[in-house]
Parts: sequence; structure tokens; C-alpha cells
Amino acid sequence: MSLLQIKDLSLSIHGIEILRRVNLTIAPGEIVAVTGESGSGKSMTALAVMQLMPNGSTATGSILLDGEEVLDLPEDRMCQLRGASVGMVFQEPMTALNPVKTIGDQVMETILIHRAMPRDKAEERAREVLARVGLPPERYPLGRYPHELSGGQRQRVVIAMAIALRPRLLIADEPTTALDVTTQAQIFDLIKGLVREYGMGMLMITHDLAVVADMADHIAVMRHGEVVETAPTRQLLTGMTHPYTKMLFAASEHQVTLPESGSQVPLLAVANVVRDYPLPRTSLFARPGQHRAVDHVSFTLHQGERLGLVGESGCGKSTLTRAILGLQPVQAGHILLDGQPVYTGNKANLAVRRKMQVVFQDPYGSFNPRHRVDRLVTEPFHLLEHPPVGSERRDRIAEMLTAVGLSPDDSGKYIHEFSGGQRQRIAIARALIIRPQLILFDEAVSALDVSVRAQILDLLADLCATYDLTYLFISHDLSVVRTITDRVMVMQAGRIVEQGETEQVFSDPQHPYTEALIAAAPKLPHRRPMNAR
Amino acid sequence: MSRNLILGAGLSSLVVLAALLSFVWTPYDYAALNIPAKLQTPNAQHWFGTDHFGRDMFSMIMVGARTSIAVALLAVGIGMSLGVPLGLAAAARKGSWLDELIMRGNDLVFAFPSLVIAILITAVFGAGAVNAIIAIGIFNIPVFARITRGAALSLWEREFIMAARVAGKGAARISAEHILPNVANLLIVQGTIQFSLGILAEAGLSYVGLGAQPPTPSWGRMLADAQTMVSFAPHLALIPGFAIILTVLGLNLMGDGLRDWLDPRIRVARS
Amino acid sequence: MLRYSLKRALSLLISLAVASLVIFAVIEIAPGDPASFMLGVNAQPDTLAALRTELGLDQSKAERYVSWITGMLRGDFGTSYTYRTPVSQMIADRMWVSLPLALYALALSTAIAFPAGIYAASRRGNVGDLTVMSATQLGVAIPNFWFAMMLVLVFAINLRWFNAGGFSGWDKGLVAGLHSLTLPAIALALPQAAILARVMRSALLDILGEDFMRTARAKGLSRRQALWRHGLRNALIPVLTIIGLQFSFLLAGSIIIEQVFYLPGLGRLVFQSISSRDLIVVESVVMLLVFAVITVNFLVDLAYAAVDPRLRSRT
Amino acid sequence: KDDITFAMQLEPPHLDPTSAAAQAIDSVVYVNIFEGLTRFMGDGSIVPALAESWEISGDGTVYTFKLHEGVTFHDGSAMDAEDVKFSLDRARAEDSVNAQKALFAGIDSVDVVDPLTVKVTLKEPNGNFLFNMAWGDAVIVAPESIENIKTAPVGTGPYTLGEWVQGDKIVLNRNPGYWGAQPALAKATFKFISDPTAAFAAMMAEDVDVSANFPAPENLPQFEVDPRFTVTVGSSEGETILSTNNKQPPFDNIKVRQAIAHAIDRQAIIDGAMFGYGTPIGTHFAPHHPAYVDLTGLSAYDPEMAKALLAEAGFPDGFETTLHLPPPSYARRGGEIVAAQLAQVGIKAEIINVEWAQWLETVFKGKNFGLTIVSHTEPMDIGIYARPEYYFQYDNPAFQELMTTLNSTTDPDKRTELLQQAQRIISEDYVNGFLFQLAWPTVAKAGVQGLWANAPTAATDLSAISWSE
Ligand SMILES: Nc1ncnc2c1ncn2[C@@H]1O[C@H](COP(=O)(O)OP(=O)(O)OP(=O)(O)O)[C@@H](O)[C@H]1O
Ligand SMILES: Nc1ncnc2c1ncn2[C@@H]1O[C@H](COP(=O)(O)OP(=O)(O)OP(=O)(O)O)[C@@H](O)[C@H]1O
Ligand SMILES: [Mg+2]
Ligand SMILES: [Mg+2]
Repeated sequence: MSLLQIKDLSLSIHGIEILRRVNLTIAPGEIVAVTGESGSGKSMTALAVMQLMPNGSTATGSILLDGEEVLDLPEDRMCQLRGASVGMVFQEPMTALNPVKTIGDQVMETILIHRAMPRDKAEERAREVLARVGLPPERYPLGRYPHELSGGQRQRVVIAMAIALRPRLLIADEPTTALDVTTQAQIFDLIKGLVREYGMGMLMITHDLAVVADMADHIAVMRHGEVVETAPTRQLLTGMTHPYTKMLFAASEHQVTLPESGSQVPLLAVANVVRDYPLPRTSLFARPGQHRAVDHVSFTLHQGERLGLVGESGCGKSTLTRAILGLQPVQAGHILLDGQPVYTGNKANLAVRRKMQVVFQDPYGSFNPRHRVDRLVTEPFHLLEHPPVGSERRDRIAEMLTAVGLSPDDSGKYIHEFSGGQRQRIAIARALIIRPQLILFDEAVSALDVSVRAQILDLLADLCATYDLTYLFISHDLSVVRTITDRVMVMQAGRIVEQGETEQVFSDPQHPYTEALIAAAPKLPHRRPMNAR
Repeated sequence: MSRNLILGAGLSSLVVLAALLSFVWTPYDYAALNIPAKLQTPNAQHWFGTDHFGRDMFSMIMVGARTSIAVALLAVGIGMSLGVPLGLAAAARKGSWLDELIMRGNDLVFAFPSLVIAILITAVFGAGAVNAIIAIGIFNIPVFARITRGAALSLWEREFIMAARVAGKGAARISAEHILPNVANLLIVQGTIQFSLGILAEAGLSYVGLGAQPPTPSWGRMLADAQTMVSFAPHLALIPGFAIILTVLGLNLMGDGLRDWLDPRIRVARS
Repeated sequence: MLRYSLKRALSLLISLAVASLVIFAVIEIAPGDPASFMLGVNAQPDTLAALRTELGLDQSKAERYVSWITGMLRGDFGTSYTYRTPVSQMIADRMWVSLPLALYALALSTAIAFPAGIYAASRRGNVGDLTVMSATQLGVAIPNFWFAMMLVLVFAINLRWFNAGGFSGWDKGLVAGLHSLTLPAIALALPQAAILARVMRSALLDILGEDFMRTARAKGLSRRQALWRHGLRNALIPVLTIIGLQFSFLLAGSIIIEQVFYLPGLGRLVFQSISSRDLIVVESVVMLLVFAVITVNFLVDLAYAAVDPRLRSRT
Repeated sequence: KDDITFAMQLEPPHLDPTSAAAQAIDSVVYVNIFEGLTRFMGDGSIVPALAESWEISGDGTVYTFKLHEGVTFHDGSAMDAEDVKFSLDRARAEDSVNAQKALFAGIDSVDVVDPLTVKVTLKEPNGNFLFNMAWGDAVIVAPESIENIKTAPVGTGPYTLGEWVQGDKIVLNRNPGYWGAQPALAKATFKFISDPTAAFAAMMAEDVDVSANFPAPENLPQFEVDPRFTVTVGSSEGETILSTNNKQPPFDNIKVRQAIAHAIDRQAIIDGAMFGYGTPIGTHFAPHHPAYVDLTGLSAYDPEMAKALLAEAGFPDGFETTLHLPPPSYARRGGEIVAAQLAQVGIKAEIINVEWAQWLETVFKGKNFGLTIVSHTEPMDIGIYARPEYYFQYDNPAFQELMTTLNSTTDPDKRTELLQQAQRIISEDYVNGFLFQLAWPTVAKAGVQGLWANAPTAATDLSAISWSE
């Protein structure tokens, strides 16, 4: 008998249809992965099972949990089930824990709320599960507060809470999106181990197809609130039928071909750069300590070259970007663009800045919501001595919008009228409009859905051909860096530990950190092309 | 638009209309004494009755609205015109001595019991509307400085600010071009609330005799004048009291409504 | 934690020093001579001069500031010009009215606001929420002195349940004392309660949207359990700020209420001494109030740390 | 019932009547704690107090007082001629801070004849001397108690200080060792309630038994119809006047002052500000005084005439000036009415509300004002018009001459005539706008007897008061 059986589940919020006739089955010991683009209804499906939908939701159809109809259960019965029979792990470990309660209390609460055992036993059990998820109480006492743990450790606490009573069903909604690849790999190992060990059924939500392929026994692909295709993993990977599924997989291993670039003219020279952040004072009179975010970094970027920079979150990538842009002073070393320092005196050298532009990660945060597109894309004109005006300005805007695949008519719109992918195109238009010699991409595609990401990568490759771009592409996503750069640098804790030709580094990493990074990154199993079958 | 916003805007505009109308028309001359006709309860000739000097209460309430609005509005103006630039500057130079100075200055103003200082200020420079405005205005400065700084700080973390910096724009220009328009909503909402607090403060100061001086009518002073007479002429206290309550209520409702209406998070969810 | 407190304490001292200068300066430029006020219209010039010497008013401003400050550091607040008694004694007497009144009002407003705010938050959008919120809107809009007038009219003059004002003194017993502070405390507390209830409600609603509340529900806590166990303590942080602000407001802002109920409290003392130009009393009381406000805010900051462990580890 | 509670508007700053002007001090201590050689009675007459009797020399310059026997201070020490000499010498000393030093200015010497006899020699005859000695500023104090007199007053009166809760109340207890007849009340409490509303509420709620000089005339009708209370409306010594800065243009022009006098409708002010309580006056003199002449006709309400006078004076369109108003409601409310009435004839008076300290500084000392409203509550104070430096700056040598003559005149008929002449001069000169004599309303619980109906001086004569059965 199946553990969870969702039949024809439809859900609407305030009359807006969110889910349409979703069907899904999970057997004990089985991992079912739900995947699909952002907004496709993955989280809503999970919340419906928990009956924790937002206010104003109405659900029809049937959700059978262990033979019980969840949609008909009274709230108090649902409370008995949550935590005891169904555990859930959420995406954001930073906010999923109550900041003012100790981790011990929070894990014990799951046990105590269901009166599963007396307090002392519960405490013992809490230690046990925390140890099981890799937080041995000797090193991580129960009295710690969430803010005293790293993101990965917090996620372990959330998992411990979810499995404390050995629920029969575990739901994990993007449990690793906020974590590093290496941490992500550890968490997945942990979850897989637990599911096997306890014989739990698991509903796993992720948009990362590589993860899906690696972990799940069964895959369901969602789009616009519908399950478009569902099949056992192996079967789906080899014989996917729905065009959307195909598109999704194709996009996630999308490769682009960069035009050749052969120049050996150095453009950007970074030599021995050090950037320290002052730590908060530890005592009133002591000198404040220093945190070294960039540690003696040196490299050269040649004209027409596409350089990648990879590394875990917090290793100093963005700090280096800001230093190159001359937004912040450096404590040692120097950065020259075209032979000119980017930072002179105590302010940025705007004459040099004119030759650089940047594209940021967050397509939603990088535009002033109150300005129209024409004003947004022309903001870098401020750097020019004689910014174009009138029809010349209009032409430039039109040219740029066309170049990034938008229409010149879009120039009168506000940013909220665009999708995430379109916004990123506008960001690229903004970077290109003053024809900079160098563009910095700081995680420019990380926030995008795979299909959109593929389009943006294509766009970049096209632009390389038309505008002969030179760029520094920063990302934690190895597969992207691999396809979009000629050369790559690997950064760890502020240092460049390895650099070389991209293919070379990826196929034959020299530094153990690079090796670990590549090993931890989930990969889609190599598939035979469909038509070759 | 929410019910709150409509109700609040309705009440507030009623008061503002009454105030504006009073410039061109009041049923009677608000300053004309008619002692034989004193202490009339509301009737057909005098809709709100007459006061202890036989003045028409309705006319006084209308002109009193003008006083309240003028004092509160100017006090908010002082608070905004000084507080907002200070807040913007503090946020732009976060962590610097300037920021520290501004924030400590704010704390200092907050540390003073406002009414005592208002009384002191008026004791030093004399009672009157102008000094009431200054006294109330001073305490508005840190409110706006703080709220502006808070909102501006989170904006400075946003990538579009980084983009503007990359475009070579300086802190002042970014503050004016990007930060200010994006905190404007917040300031409008807070401004409405401070406005209503200003009305209350003006009433309080006038009540203790430190607001606008006679013969300019003021709701607070009408209440003070009425105090000994409530037991036999309750309308003298009830009418100005209700005027204050309704105005403050209207502004608060409008502030709440505006907050909901202007909050993009809520607006997006609604559309 | 210690460092955090130390740092806060240092900025507290600086604030106090600046505040004392401001107070002294403002009060010094106030027109009006205490000596001529005391002697009245028929005072002779030589009489005035004699009194000015006696009061120490002939010293320079700097001398007076220094002696005021050093005196206060020693706990000597000087001698009132008009009453000729030690200011510290007067303050101590008045404190026994103002402080209990402020605490009483604070207790009342918390006792009303917490349940109201929690009730409204937990019934968000329902009739109950709407009723409570409408009541608080009204409460915020009512000027407290007007409310006090109405209370006196109804409960003292017409119903005669309470005295119209005045303070019975604590020597008549706690009940009598509290009884005579009840109307003033209500007048002070209700508008404050309205504000506090609104803050409580919105803080709770903010918290209800947090991820960890969903986590708590996923553990099997009911809506109400989640609210009590996880919501309340987190919501306390903004609520504490308001309580801190309110306490200083209650202590100082009760001037008008003390006036309406003719309570011999600090607020009335300030008012009286301003009008009689008893500069030393004004200076000392205002300074004390500033000290109280700053200290209460300091305590609130420390209370944050007790509520929020994240602050404890910060320097 | 042998205790009583009074509501008092003002709290005494301290309890030494000989070193401050505050009437509030006298209201508590006069003839209760401290006594003088003579004293006021409720009808304004002067009777012997600590002085049993006296003799006046033929030329009117030597007063020989015979003191009562067996009088002791509250500390038990005997009151004798030495104490009288000490008290008078202290009051007129160089460094004295006595607020009414002028009362003693005419004393040439004070000599002890024997323990119960004291001789006071004047520089010149003074018809007012016995009156002067009745003032609260002339009470007899004990030398050894001077140090703490402000907080621990030691006098000879029928009551001793029980308790003083500053800002709240003063309690007096009966003095069992009093030399005179024992008073009926064992204990009296003075509660300080400055706010008129609070006074009304306290009275209505029966928190207090008596409120003399009840501050809210508008509430008197309510007490009158309430059987729980009795209301008496007596007269006070307070001439309420629109003081005018006689040195400041345009007020240096008598036509302007006359215009103002005719622009004012006294009855409207009495009705509007005092709710009908108060007596119109046409000069600076108390209407209940035998020497009073009714001169209100000289300044009858006639706005047309006022306008004409202004035009004559060269101000056909009026002028602008200031009107400083101290806190009491007679001034604040009266001022609003006066300003409105002046506006009718084209004079724009800007109202400036001030506190007493500011009033003293700006108006009284600084003479920086145009108009102000104030009630002069000292008894028999027409003499201020002979002081050119006095704040309204009226400088008329003829009048000053007249006052000098008056001071050295002891014959009652002659004095009356001189006084009437004086009243006429200032009225015809329109020195100030003479508005009304303040009423002295007293609200008491039914059953309280012996309260002074009028207020010839600030006092609460407790020994006269008792409860009826
Ligand atoms: N509280 C809410 N009120 C109204 N609509 C909502 C709410 N939460 C989510 N939605 C809508 O429901 C749809 C499905 O959302 P859901 O969170 O399930 O997507 P998802 O597949 O989990 O996406 P992601 O990968 O971004 O998490 C979206 O269109 C979203 O806008
Ligand atoms: N303004 C700052 N003040 C102090 N420390 C900072 C500041 N900005 C960054 N850091 C610290 O410097 C280190 C490097 O940060 P940086 O933002 O460069 O990392 P990153 O590699 O871009 O990470 P991510 O992939 O998460 O964007 C981190 O430890 C971060 O905490
Ligand atoms: Mg989701
Ligand atoms: Mg980064």
C-alpha cells in the first residue's frame, strides 16, 4: 500500500488556480522528487499535504496519507499527524529556526508536543537525533542558539526536528538551495541515509535536475500547477516524452560555443590584492580585528578573454569584484585597467570606470523600481563626458534593447513589468550601453530558472560574437562556468588556489579543493541523445 | 483602496475643507464677542452652540482646524526637512563619525521629555504658535531621521544602488535619485502619523496655554476654556474634543490605509 | 554581554553630560528672575540684591553650572530658591507619587494591551480583530487630558466613586493610595494601551509570517501553541521598545494629568518651578527625567539581550 | 466636627510672612501662627492684637505700645518688648528682605521701655501707622527661630504648624498654650489646588470644606442651588485695572487714554470674564471703602466717542499695541474681551499671555509693554500713583504732593477728603483703564460658620471659624 496518495488535487488561492489535478504516489522507503520551474506549484503541493496552505486556499481532490483523507481531517488531528507522521524540512535554514530558542529546545519540542516521551527521555532522544544528523552533543551542546551555527549546521537541526519522531513521510522543500555545493552533498547523503535507515517515504522538492537524477527513485515534473510527466527515475531519464521535460533537461545541460579569441593584450592586471574588513571591536579599547576577505590575489585578464571565477559562498568573489570596480579601496596590491589604477587618492577613478561595467545576481533587486527602462539602461551614461542626448540617446537605447532580445518599445516600461530573465537582459543592456572594455558578471545567472539561464547564456555567446566582449564571470555553478569561459580561477577563503584553461582545470584538477568542488557538484548522468535511440 | 483609507481620507479632507473654507466663509465672525448670547447649546442659529463669550462655536471649530493643521503641518515640515537629509546622510556614511553623531544626537533628543522641553521652549521664547511649531518640530526631526536612515540602509544594500555606484554616481546623487524616491512612501505614511501626533501635541500645548494665542481659536485652548464649564455646558468640551478625535482618527486611518496601499508587497499580492 | 553593557553605559554618560549642558543653557536664557518673583511687585532694589546674593544668583553662569553639576554628582541637588528646602528631598517626595503612578499606568496599559493585541492577532481579519482595532484607533486619537476631564466629570463629580484628585498619601495604606491614583492612571494608560495593543498585534502578525512559525506548525503545534511558544517571545522585542518609550513618557508626560488631578508629582513640580523661576529645581528635575529616560532605554536594551540571544554575543 | 479643610489656589513658597510678597503665606499663617501688634478684622477694621493698648504722642510721631501679659511663642519662650524691637528692626534693616519695607520706612527708632512696653518713634507723623502694623509683614517673630522660620515657623498664634507636604497641603494644629481664647477648630488643612477645574471638582466631591476666593465664578451658581453648600460673595481689595504704559507713545497722550477708557464696556467684562461677579470702578479705589467716590461716569462705554478721541489724537485708524496678560482668569478672559472691544474702535492689541515671573520681568521691571491687566490686591494702595518709577509710569507732581499731605494727616475727615481728591485726579487723567473690583467669593460646606465674607487682607482667620451642629 502506498504511504501518500495524491489524487486529482486542485488548489486555488483567493480564486486563483494554483494547482490543477495533481496526482502523486509515494510508497514507504521511496524517494519521490518533484521538479519544475519556479512558481510551478511544487511548494504548494507539499504544503497541501501538511495542510499548511496560505490563508484563502481551497483544495479539492484527495490526499490520502496512510489511508487517512487529509483534506477532511479536523485541525487537531492534523496537529497530531504533523511532526509525528509527517516531517518537513524547509528551504531557508537561516530563518526556519526560532532565533530566541536553543536548538535543544526546538528539537525536543517536536517530541514533547506529541507527548511521545517524558522530558528526560526526550532530551536524550534529542541528543541522539542531533548526533545522527552530524551534530554530536559533545561539540554542539543542546544549549546553543541557531545564530551560533552555520547554515549547513542549522539545516541539520531542521532535519533533526523533522525526523525526531521517525515520521513515516518526510517532505523536503529545496533543502539545500541556500547551501554550498559541498555542504549540499553532505546534506543529501544524510537524507538518503535516513530514508533508507528508517524506511521513510520522502517527498523531495528541487529545481536542480542533477540532484533529482542522483537521489530520486521516482520523478514528477511540474509546470503551471500541473504534473506534466511522472515516471521512475531511470525510465524518465532515458525515455522522457513530454516536450517540457525534454526542454528542461536540455536547458540544464545547455552548452554554448564561444567564438575564438586570441589576443594577448593584457587588459586587467590584478597584483597581490588584499582586502580586509574590520571586525567589530571585541573590547572597548582594543584595536578592532581584521577579516581578510581577499588574500594576495594576482591575475591578468587579456583583451577578448572570458575568465571564470568559482568558489564557495563567502570566499571573497564579490569583494574582489568591488575592488576591481574601484568601489572599495584595497589594503595592499594594485589593480590596473588598461594600465590605469582603478582607485586613486581615496576615490574611484571614474576615467577607468568608464571602461568597465557589471551585471549583478538579483534580477529583482538591481533596478530602481521607480524608474523606466530607458532611464535604467542609460544610467552608466553618467560616466561619460558627453553623454548622448535626444535621438542619439534613443537610438542607443533601441540598439541595446534589440541586442539583448527585447523590443525598443519596452523602453517606456517599468521594471516590474518584466520577468526575471527579461530583467537580466536589461541588466546586460545597461552594462553594454557605454561599450565597456570589460564586463563583470557577479553570479549573473544564478537566480534564474534553467530554461531562462540557457537563453541568457546563448545571448552572452551571441554578444561575444557581435561585440567582442571581455568579461570576468563569477559563479558558484561549475557547469555554467565550464561552458561560458576560456580560462577559470578557483578561489578558496580569499586566495586563488588554482587557475588555468577551463577544460584543463575541470578535467584534471590539480588542487585538492578544486577536486572536492568538482566532486561535490551534482551531475546529470550522461544520457544518450534522444534521436540516437 | 481599503475601507480605512477611504474613511480616513474622507474624515481628513472634511477637516481640511473646513479649514480652507474658514478663510473665505464662517457662519459668524469667530472673534466677535456677544456676551448676552453666551453658553447657548447647539441650535438652529449656532449649530455647535456658543461659548462663554457668546462666540459661535462652529466658526471657532472651523478656524481652529486651520490652526491645528497649520501648526502640525509646519512641525512635520520641520521634522522632514531636517530629519530626512540627516537620515540620508547617516545612511550614506554608515558607521562613520557622521552617522554616529547623527544617531547620538537623535538619541539625545529622544531622551528629553518632550512636553517638558516644549514648556521650557515656550517659557524661554514665549507662548505662541510659532514656538509651538518649533517645539513640536524638534521632536519630529529624530523620528524622520531614524526612519529614513533605517529604510535607506536596507536600500544601500540593494544591487541597484551598486549599479548606480558603478555608473559613477556619488553618495549625494544616489541619495537624491534612488534612495529618496524609494523611501518616499514610508515618509508619506510616517508623515501622516506625525501629522496626527502633531495635532494632538498642539492640542496639549494649547491646553496648557502654550499654543496659538487668543484671539486665534485653537481646539486645545477651547478645551482649556471649557474646563470649568463642562458640568453645566458640556458641549463646550465635547465639541472640540470630538473635533480633535475625529481629525486624529482620520489621519491615523489614512496613514494605515496608505501604508497598506503603498506597500508593494501587499499591492502585488492583491493585483 | 558585559562589553555590550559597558559600551552602552559609556554612551549613556556622554548623553547625560550633553543633556546637562543643554538643560542648563536653555533654562539660563529663560527670562524671569527668581528673586523678583519671590519678592513681588513692591520689592526694593536693595532687598532684591540681598536675596540674589543669598540665592547665589550673583555668581557667573559657569560657576553656577559647575557647582550644580558637582553637587549633583555628590547627590546634592541644591536648595530650592522658593521653598528653601533641599531639592533632593522635594524630588524624593514627588517621586513617591509620580513613580507609582507611572508604574500603575504601565501595568494597566500592559494588562489591557497584551491580551487585546494577542487576541486581535490570533483572530486576524475577524470581527474580534476589527472591534479591537477600531477601539485602539479611537484610543490613540483621544487626547489624554480630555479623557481625564471626562473621567473626572463622570466618576468623581457625578458618580463620586473616586476623588476628583489629590493624593491621599501612602500612610493611609496601599489601597487608599492606589484608589486616589486610579483615575489618573486610567487617563494615562488607555491611550498608551491602544498604542501598545497595536504594536503587539502587528509584531505578532509579522512574526506569524516568519519561516520558523511554519516550522513550528510542521512539528504539530496548533496555531495557538505556535503563537504562544514561538511568536510571543519574538514579538516582545518591538513591544519592549514601545514599553521603554512609554515609561519615560508616563514619567514625564504626566505633567498635564498631574495638573488635572492636582497630584503632587514631578510633572507638577516642573510646571510650578518653571512658573516661579525656581531654576535649580527645574534643572534638577529635568535632568532627573532625562536620566530616567536614558536609563530606562538602557535597561530596555539590556532586556533585549535577555529576550534575544543574538544580541548577547554581539559586542 | 472640629477639623476643616481649605482649598487654596496658591501654595506658599515658605512660611515666613516677613520675607516674601506671597499672599499665600499670609493666607495660612496670618493671625493663625503669627500675630502682630495690631490686626485686621474681617470687616477691615484694625484692632489690638499683641499690643493690648497704645498711646500716641500729640505730634503723632511717638507710639507707645503696651503688650499683653503671658504671651509665649510656640517654643515656650515668652514674647516681650525685646522681640517686638527685634522684629521691627529686622524688617527695616539694610539687608532686610521684607517685601513691604516701605511700611517701616517711617520708623526712626524702636525702644524697649520695659518687658511689656515698647516705644516706636516715627520720623514724621503717619496716619497709617497702626494700619501698617496690622500687615502680615509686620508680625512679631522670635529671634532664636529666625534660622528655620521658613520651614518651621514659631509664632504666638492660636495654631502651630503640624505638617507640610510640599506641593500638596499644610496642616495646622491648635496651640494649647495660646494666650487668648481657645479656638473651636482643633485642626485645619490647607490643600493647594491651583487649577479652577480641580477646585470645582474637589469642592463638588466634598474633598474640601471651604474654598475662599473660589477661582471659577462660572461655577458659583451650581453651588448656590446645591443645599450641600453655602456661597457668599464679598469684596476684596483687588482693583482690576487695564494698566497703561503712560510713558510709551501713544499712551503718553491723554486723549488716547481717554479713548481707551470709553472703548471699554465694564459690564461686558464683568459678565463675560467674571460671570457677573465684580463691581465696576471708575478709579483706583475699593468701592466698599467709606471714602470711595463713584467716578465710572467719567469713562462710560461710548465707542463712538472713543473713535472721535482717537481721531483727535491723530489716530483715526487706530494703532497697534501689546496686551500682556498674567495667568489669573480675570486677566486672561478679561483680556480677550478688552482686546475685542479695543478692536471695535480700531486699536489692535496683540495678546501676550505671560506667567507671573515673566510679567514681573517684562512688564513690571522692564516697563516693556503697552497695556496689561492686573488686579492690585494690596489694601489702600492708591499711593502707587505717586511713584513715577512705578510700572505704569504716571508722573504727576500735583498728585505726589497730595499723597505727601495725606501721609502726614491723621484727621479722618481731612483724610477722606484728600483721598477723594486723589481718586478724582487719577480718574480724570485716565491713568489706567479702571475695570472692576474683584469679588471675594467663598464656597463652603453648609454648617461652616465664621468665615470672613470680605478680604481686607490675605488671611484665613481660623479662630473665628466653627461648625454649626
Ligand atoms: N501566499 C500565497 N498567496 C497567493 N499565491 C501564492 C502564495 N504563495 C505562492 N503563491 C503562488 O502559487 C504558485 C505556486 O507557488 P509555489 O511556491 O508552489 O511554487 P514553487 O514551484 O515552489 O516555486 P519555487 O521553485 O520558486 O519555490 C505561484 O504562482 C505563486 O505565485
Ligand atoms: N561589508 C563587509 N563588511 C565585513 N565583512 C564583509 C563585508 N562584505 C563581505 N564580507 C565578508 O567577506 C567575505 C567575502 O565576502 P564576499 O561577498 O566577497 O563573498 P562571495 O564569495 O561573493 O560569496 P557569495 O557567493 O555568497 O556571494 C565573507 O566572509 C563576508 O562575510
Ligand atoms: Mg517553492
Ligand atoms: Mg557574492
